[in-house]
Amino acid sequence: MSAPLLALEKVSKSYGALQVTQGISLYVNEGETLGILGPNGAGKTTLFNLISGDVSVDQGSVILNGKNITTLAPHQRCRLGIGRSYQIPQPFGGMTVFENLVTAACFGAQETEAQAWQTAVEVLQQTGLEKFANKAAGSLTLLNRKRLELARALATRPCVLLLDEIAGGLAEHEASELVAELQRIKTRGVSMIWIEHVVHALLSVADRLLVINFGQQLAHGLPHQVMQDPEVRRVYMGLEV
Amino acid sequence: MIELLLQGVLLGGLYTLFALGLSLMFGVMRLTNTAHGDFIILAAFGALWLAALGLNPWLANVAVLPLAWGLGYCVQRYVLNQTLGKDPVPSLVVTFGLSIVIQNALLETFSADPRSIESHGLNTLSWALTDSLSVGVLPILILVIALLATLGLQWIFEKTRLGRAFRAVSDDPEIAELMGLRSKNIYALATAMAFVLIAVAGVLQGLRTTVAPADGPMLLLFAFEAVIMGGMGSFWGTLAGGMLLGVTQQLGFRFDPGWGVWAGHCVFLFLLLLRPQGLFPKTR
Amino acid sequence: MNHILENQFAVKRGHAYTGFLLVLAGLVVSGAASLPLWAESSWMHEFVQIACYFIFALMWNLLAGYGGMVSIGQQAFFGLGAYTMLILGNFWGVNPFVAIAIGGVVAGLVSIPVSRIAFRLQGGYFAIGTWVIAEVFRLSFSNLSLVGGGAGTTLTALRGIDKASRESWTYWIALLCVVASIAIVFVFLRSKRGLALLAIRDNPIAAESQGIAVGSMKLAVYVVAAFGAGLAGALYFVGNLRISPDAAFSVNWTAFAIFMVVIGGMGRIEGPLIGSLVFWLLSKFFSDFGAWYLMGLGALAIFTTTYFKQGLWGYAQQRWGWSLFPTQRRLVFLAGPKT
Amino acid sequence: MFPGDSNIVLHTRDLKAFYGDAQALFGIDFEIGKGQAIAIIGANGAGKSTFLKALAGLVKVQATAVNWKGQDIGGRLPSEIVRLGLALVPEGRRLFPSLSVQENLMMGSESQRKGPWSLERLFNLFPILQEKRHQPSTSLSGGQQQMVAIGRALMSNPELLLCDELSLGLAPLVIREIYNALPEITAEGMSVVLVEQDVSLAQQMTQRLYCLQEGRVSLQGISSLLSREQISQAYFGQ
Repeated sequence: MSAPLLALEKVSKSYGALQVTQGISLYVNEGETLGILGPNGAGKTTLFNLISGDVSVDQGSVILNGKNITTLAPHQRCRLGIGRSYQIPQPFGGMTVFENLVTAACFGAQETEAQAWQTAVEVLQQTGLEKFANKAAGSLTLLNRKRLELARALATRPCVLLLDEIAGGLAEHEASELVAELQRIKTRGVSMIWIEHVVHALLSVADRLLVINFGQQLAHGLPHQVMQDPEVRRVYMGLEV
Repeated sequence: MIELLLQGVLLGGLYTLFALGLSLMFGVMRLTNTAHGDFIILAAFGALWLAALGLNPWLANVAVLPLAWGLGYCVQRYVLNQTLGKDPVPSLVVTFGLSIVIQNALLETFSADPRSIESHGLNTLSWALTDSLSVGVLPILILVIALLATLGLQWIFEKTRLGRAFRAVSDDPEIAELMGLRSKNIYALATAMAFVLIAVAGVLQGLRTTVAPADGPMLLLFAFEAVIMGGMGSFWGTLAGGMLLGVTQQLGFRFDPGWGVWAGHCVFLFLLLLRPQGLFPKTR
Repeated sequence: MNHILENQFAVKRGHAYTGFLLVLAGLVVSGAASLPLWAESSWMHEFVQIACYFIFALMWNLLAGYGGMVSIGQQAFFGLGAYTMLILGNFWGVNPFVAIAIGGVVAGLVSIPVSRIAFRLQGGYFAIGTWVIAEVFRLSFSNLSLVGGGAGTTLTALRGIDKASRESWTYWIALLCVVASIAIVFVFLRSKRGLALLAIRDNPIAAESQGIAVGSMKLAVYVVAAFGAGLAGALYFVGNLRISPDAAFSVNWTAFAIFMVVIGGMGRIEGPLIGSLVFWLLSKFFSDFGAWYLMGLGALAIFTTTYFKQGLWGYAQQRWGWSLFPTQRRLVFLAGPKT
Repeated sequence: MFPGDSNIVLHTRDLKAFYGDAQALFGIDFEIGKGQAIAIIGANGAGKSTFLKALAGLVKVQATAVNWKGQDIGGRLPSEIVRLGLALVPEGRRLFPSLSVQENLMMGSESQRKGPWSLERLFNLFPILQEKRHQPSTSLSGGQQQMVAIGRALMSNPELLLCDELSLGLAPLVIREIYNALPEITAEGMSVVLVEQDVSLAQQMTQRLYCLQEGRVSLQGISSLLSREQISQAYFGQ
């Protein structure tokens, strides 16, 4: 089994007395999708911050394509192929949707302006945002802002896509549309790590599941196995088994 | 060498007084008041103006303090509160505008020539410590007032309900509002208190030497350097920063009168490179 | 996966009237270039003055309006450019008109080490920190006897040229500097660097995570702004001949720049342009009121930034969508989006 | 809603709320009686926290949208609303870092509302806080910080306590310890609204339950009578 595309080894982070992540290890292979589950406040978003470099690790290391990127700045990691999206959308509000994507393509994917236009149009097509191309990103509805988060991360031509609760708060038809889109991305060989609460959406895309609680790994394995684990159902779903 | 250090510490006392008001407004509201130095000069001219109206000079110097409290409260409540927020531009432009208005208003009413507040010989009185070493009474008085002011501010912030409100509003204005505090009033009180300190500094500066309408910016830079070198968020830090600035400038003056202030600026920039968080940063 | 072919979309960069504006601008500049042939010398001198204020304000706006860095110390580079020109002209026999460009370059280069200190501070603290740096420059030159110390000195290098041709050459150089600085800023903002700047201004953390090297981008803007300030400084004292540290490093340069940018409209190229015109008109009619005039400027700046935040051009852009210097990219699908 | 509930203390009518220019709540009708405990559940981003913030005044809403004991309080300042007896335990606790534990608690009494709650009563409700009362609040564990946040809200002697995800990031036994204190808190007739992510906990601790989905009420009813299918249907919208 070749070395994983992205791996975290015993990563820990704490803020004062609050231990947010404790020695978590995970990996994702080429073209694979890793789903991450866990109750609120379990340290999931912090995990993404550690991968993208927005926050620096206390201990442990982040390996991309066998290369240790633990000390690299976020923009370097992005150019190496880590496509970041945020749980609470962070668009460049003063620019149009099209310009958001052109910016990501120019700097994330290191493309020329002409190439970036091409990339931006393709991504607009994929995420169904053509109608909003020239609208200011700040004026989009919540759903379209989430689509823009995904589109912008895609425009950086990542090899690993980090998705943070992108299906949260979506109506049923919107969630299934999103699932279809993610499956198309998957067929193009882009591996993904997806934090999500909408379990049924996650299950239809994820190849493996990792459940985190209280900053530690609780369960890991194939989706249906993990979902049967009583401990997972009790802690995460809260529904009496 | 002792004489030099002593002069430096005494000068540091004055710079501490310049800096405490700025430190208070930094700490509570993260507000950069570029007109800080001009308000110090305004206070000195205020005392002169009251004395000119026939008020007993010492009474005039004291009467400036309540006026400063009122002015500070109103400036914050009706002008500066609108400029607070993440974007530093509005508060910088507004305070910069105030600085221009104050300087030119003083220029118009008092003309450009420097003046000093009548001190009835206090500023020349000196006190012989040892046969070779004598020191001015006024500088000693300034140092004592600076120490008392630092002690007072630290006590208010740590021990009183108002101080607790200052710290809470500085930490998280939204949640302080949730507790029942009205952030706008708390900010105005903080600025009012800062303006009293500004007035004390202005009057003492007027007594000690001369003041002129265009002196404001230089005092702002000294206050700013003391606050940053001392480490933001602690008044003892501001005192330490003031002392360091005073001593550095004295060394510079002793080397060559032209390089005194220059030396102070350079030490500040050098320290900024080595310890941007300052000497006594509050761990927060 | 449907691949959009090149010809199925186009990206529009300007407005319908942009082409017309370009021609108009060409006419205005060539018309202005003919000024020395028929106008009095006082007009030309006045233009050089306002040109320097404008270039300085344009660069301050690039730094604050686009780069999000509010500096009250850009006069450090203004004075540095001026003194570089003076030293090259008086002592090394370099033609002052050439030394203007060198002054700008030197200011740009010096801004790199200076940024290592200045970037330690943020927001309001950066503003006053840069002011301290400017004071260090001012005091250093005041103590430099080579250039006449605090009292200052005069540019002697131009003594050989008669007054008339000196003034017309200075005027032409000023016109060239104005056009060049507008071009530099406009090209900079139209390029993808302009997009990066807007991204950093909107959300620095997100910008960094999408591949933008925020640190080096801010440095690039700081260097360009310093170059422009140095250029304006050298140009001003070629026109003025008399130079002193207090004049070259005066904080009034930044004060007037803030006034022009705030009144004209921050974060737009047209802002400083309109602002400097308004400033020129006000100074023509009111400057003999002296202190009252300056008080009026201060009060107007306070009022504008509190109640009329977007400034004159910002208001025009919001209301009528005007844009003299379009930098936006608009996508147009030619063959209609393929579903 | 529920006939016979005459002593309704708070109700909302068609409550809409915006975050910047994105709409978060699309018309919420809600009511709570004196001494009642009501849970609000829903997926992330469904608008649960926004709803509590709207009640507490942290998010501006129309004046007639929120009615407290017969008085329209929509859009009022938070400092006014806390004086009327509504206290919020905010999401993520948000204690004041530069204040000690006791100072944080004292901040709760800034609204000067008279009532049964005092430092002594809090210290025997949460004994650990007495021991650590002079320590900076940042030096406490997640669970202890949550206790301080609750205590701080109680110090304003509220008639309605709004709790935003008390179990956030806490270990199960710590959550149990905190919720054990609830009966003591609501003993004198204080009403409680619990925004809670743990559905079964929400059902156990409250009489009635609302489920939000995408800023709308997708389900409401008696907590104990609602089946898991109903809840997961309302929770995930399928």
